[in-house]
Amino acid sequence: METAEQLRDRLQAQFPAAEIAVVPNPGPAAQHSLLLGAAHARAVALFLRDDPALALDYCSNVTGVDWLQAGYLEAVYHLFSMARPQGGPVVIRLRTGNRTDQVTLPSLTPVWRSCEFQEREAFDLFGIRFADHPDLRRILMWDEFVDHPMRKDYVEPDDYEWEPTAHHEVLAKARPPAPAPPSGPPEGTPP
Amino acid sequence: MSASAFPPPVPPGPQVRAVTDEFHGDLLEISMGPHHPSTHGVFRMQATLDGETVVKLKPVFGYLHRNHEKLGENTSYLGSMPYTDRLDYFCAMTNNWAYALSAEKLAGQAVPERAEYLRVILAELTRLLNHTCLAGFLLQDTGASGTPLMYAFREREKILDLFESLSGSRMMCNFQRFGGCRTDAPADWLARAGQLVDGYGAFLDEFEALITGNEILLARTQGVGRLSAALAVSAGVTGPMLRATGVAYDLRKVDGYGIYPRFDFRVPLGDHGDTYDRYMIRVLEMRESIKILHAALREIPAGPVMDPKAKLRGFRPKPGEAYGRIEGPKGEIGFYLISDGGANPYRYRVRPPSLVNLTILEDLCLGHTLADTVVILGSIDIVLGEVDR
Amino acid sequence: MSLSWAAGDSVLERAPLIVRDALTRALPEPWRWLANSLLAILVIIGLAGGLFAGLTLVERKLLGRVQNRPGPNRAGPGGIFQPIADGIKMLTKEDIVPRAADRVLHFAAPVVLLAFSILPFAVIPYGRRLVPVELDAGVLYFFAAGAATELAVFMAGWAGHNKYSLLAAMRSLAQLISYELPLLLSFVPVILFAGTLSTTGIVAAQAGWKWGWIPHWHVFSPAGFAGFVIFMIAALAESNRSPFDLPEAESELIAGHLTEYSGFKYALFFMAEYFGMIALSAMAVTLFLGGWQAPLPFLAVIPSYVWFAAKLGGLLLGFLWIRATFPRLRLDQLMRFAWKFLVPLALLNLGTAAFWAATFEWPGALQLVRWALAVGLVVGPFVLLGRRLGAGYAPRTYRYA
Amino acid sequence: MLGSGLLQGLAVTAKNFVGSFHDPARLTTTEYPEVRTKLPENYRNFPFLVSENAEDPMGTLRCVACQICEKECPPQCILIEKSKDKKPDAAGKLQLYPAVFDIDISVCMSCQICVEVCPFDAIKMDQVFEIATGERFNALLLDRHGLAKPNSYYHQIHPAEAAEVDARLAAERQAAEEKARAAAAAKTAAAAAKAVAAAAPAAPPVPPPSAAPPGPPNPGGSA
Repeated sequence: METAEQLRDRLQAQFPAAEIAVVPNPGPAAQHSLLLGAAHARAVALFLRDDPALALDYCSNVTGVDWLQAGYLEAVYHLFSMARPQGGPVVIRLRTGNRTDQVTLPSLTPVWRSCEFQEREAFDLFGIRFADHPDLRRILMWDEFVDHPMRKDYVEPDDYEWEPTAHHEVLAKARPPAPAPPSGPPEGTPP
Repeated sequence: MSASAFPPPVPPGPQVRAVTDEFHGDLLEISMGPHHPSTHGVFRMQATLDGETVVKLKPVFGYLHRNHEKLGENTSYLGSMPYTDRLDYFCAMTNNWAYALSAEKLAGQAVPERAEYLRVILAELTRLLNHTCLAGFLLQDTGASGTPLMYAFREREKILDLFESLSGSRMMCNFQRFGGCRTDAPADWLARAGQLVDGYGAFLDEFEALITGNEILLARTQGVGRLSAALAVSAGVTGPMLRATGVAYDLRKVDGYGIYPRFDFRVPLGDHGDTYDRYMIRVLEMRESIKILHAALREIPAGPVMDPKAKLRGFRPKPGEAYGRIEGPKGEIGFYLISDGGANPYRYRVRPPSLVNLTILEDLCLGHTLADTVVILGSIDIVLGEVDR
Repeated sequence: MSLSWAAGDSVLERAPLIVRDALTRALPEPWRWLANSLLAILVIIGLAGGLFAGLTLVERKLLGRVQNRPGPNRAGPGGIFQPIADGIKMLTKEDIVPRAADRVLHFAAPVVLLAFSILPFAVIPYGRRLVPVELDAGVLYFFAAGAATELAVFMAGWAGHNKYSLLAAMRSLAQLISYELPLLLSFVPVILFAGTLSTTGIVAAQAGWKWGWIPHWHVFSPAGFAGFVIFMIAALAESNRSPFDLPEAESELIAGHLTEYSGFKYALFFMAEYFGMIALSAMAVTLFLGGWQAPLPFLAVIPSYVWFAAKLGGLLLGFLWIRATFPRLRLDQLMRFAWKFLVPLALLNLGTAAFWAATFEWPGALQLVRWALAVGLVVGPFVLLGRRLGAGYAPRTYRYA
Repeated sequence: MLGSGLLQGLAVTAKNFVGSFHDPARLTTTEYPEVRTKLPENYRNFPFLVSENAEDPMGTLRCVACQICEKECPPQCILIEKSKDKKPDAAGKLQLYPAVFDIDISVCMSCQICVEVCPFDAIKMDQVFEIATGERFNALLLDRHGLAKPNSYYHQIHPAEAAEVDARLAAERQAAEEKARAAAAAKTAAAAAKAVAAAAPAAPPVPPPSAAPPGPPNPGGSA
């Protein structure tokens, strides 16, 4: 298995225009990752998948990370090879421009089908938009939900129990000294 | 496995789409779930039927969503351990292990020998438990009136009793810790486990006599929900489902985590990738698990079960990240942890095998009947606690 | 009830008729006939209802035992009052009619179903003198009345305006109509042997013992045995029992055509299903198992209705045993099984039956040839058709990495 | 031949049916309210507070309101308020005690982390599981009176563990006692030496060591 630096050099030679950097991991796990520029990410990913020496045909884990202080979101992909099953993960990361309006990243679902639901999840919970994703809808939260709950600055609703249903009346009856129902829907729920 | 023997990756997307025309009349949209007897929890399949043939099927998730990952980021490393029990509530022990393994990777924590053996024993018992139950559920889905399921649960009960006397709880074990196991096994525990393992082969024989050769089961499962190896690899399908397609990828062999390289066991592979293969691979895996258990129970050394350097409270790994994974009964269960040096993980991510294995649900079901949908879903082996997190 | 008793019958044998006559003796002649008929109807409904109640308990107990658990045992000693508790539960449950349902059909379906499933009981000979209605074409009447239940099942499936119910209704129509054919073809050999469509005549034709110990039941001839097996399989399908319980496949269609039913209407459906099962079993006893005839001459001292009940019970237990063991077939497989396996077998069986009837007079050693030929005619097609049916399905061997 | 698998299955179910009448391994139901299985010693469900003495549970709680369990509890179901005053504990040392100790067992997930992190062996897992109630708001919120159970009860449900805990506590107390005694002795010795060295009659007497006389040693529980 190549080290992250070797891989970076090889990829850089293959894709001179692409921005590729090694993100070192200072921890004992030493799973270093490659930071790919969004513009060439899909091409690089395809190369990683089809390169016979690597054959990273299996994308195990896709997730978002919210770096609140640094001000960007990250999509992290953990790649393994089933054709050449040895060695640790090759980790690639894609970064958005910021956390508000430049949150689009290229979807890698066309490269690895396993990204389909996991990218949907990253979209749902982190608000990363994946361009060219075949079916980019909310997956865990309901469709009308507006916020992205895994972001670090997400404000939880103050009352999870409150639902605009008849259930609420039942609940109020069950508790004789009923507290006044919330005047409006809690944060995060649509009116 | 050589690279040449491996099928080339395929472009993603469902492979079969039945086309309907005016002649066949209206399509029937049917919402299977979230309240349906065989969706294995609160899961919904938005299916479109042509007669009884499925032409479109979209899984709908999230009814059991509780944002497990956010909970994990708001509690200490240790505090997430009991929550992992509730991911795949059949396999608390392997979830615990996967999480402990990731945290140990993150912190560079060693694990004593006896704890490694205990972990292997518990993981393999969990595999027996999960596969037995899955076989029972799958047969229940094919319409057997509870009998295989009750036999499966009869055996599961014995394993749960073992878990209870070891960890105090039958399903929510919360047993692994960073750097070992919470407690040592009670005095006669290993002997009892040995008894159970000795009797398990006979149970499997009887179970197979009941159902494996049954012509109705063969007709219901063979050729149903065929999954190609290429699609399985591309879709990240893992566990028995992947091996049923013929891809030899078992993390116990590939990663050799824990002390698995010390054990002699084989990885069964299917050639058809259909529901019957998925069922049989699990049965054969159980027989291999029994071998591992025999060896592990024989060789388990004395000693501490907790690394003396490990701290229960105040587990604060240095900044960094780690992705740890093990071969859970349902597939690759992984935890991705990012530490910023604090008491809580900065990012806590679960890689749920159930969710990823569901990616190909529509591909498997297209062109099959409604009755097959239920069986295919049963053979994927999902637990909604893990899918929805 | 038919006739009075013959002189040779024992008191026990005559007991039901003695009781009946004692009850109605006081009435004048034209009224006595009516009272006798009403009494017979009451007794049949009572017995069938009691059998239904008992059978639900036995079924649950047997399923429980098979599944290593004791089954219901809380209501009364050993759970014997469980059916009563179930009945009370069903009666006190809310009767829910969905807003979108067709209210008339929704109400009518269980009533129609139950009515038609009771009718067939009229022609079963329960004992030597116990035939409620003596019809010359009793067998035809039986199956005509039984076939009408299909209509009711479809009504139930349609009435709820539920997609699952509708699917179940379509399934049940396809299934019931497909299995009518093998069901009817399977007992034609019996008609051929007995030469009558009257149920009493068929039972009478099975009287006597060969060499004093092999009863002349139709099931003990090759064609009769094949017919019996086909009849029982088709009866499983006709009464929606596992492994052919597709219309109410709970793992696929929630409860199929019963999805939108609750309370006592639901119980009526259940009752009708069990009535159908009991009636078909009773008919199988009549056609193939010698009806009320005792299996051995010296056992004939036991009253005939006891023998009938014993045989009926045995067949019903078989139904339950099968339910406890088998998974369910898929609809297309069910159809294939009917049309490509049961129907050809039943048709071929007609030929076997004709051969068997034509060679009845063959002397001594030729009887062995006759047996060999007839058995071959039954087993050969079974093996060949079975091989075609099971083509492509086989246990597999697996490789290891 | 077609049907052989079916017949094999029927044989298995028949075997189980017959077996259920004579083989205990084939009739595994335990009819619960009448028959009870013995709970394994490790069984846990909800926490309770250990008190040394059954007669005075509130006075002899081992808990010193350190609030570690409150912090570590993953679902945050524990609420502790420290007392304003101090009481002597079993070893006689003055300690804080919990003025309020509430556990909402409708939230508690029985994970046992509070037990593991408690440095005073003051909170342990109970085995009472028949706690169903019709009142879902207040009846499931246990305060310290509801939570306190004597050490003898702890011995009853977890004998091995309790014996080990008691031995450890006794050793700790003895060590603390000896230490206190040694410290006191050293102090008096030092004071005496000082007094001798200074030989000042006007020097105020050294106050007695703050450690109160050791409380009743009661390692085996009150019963």
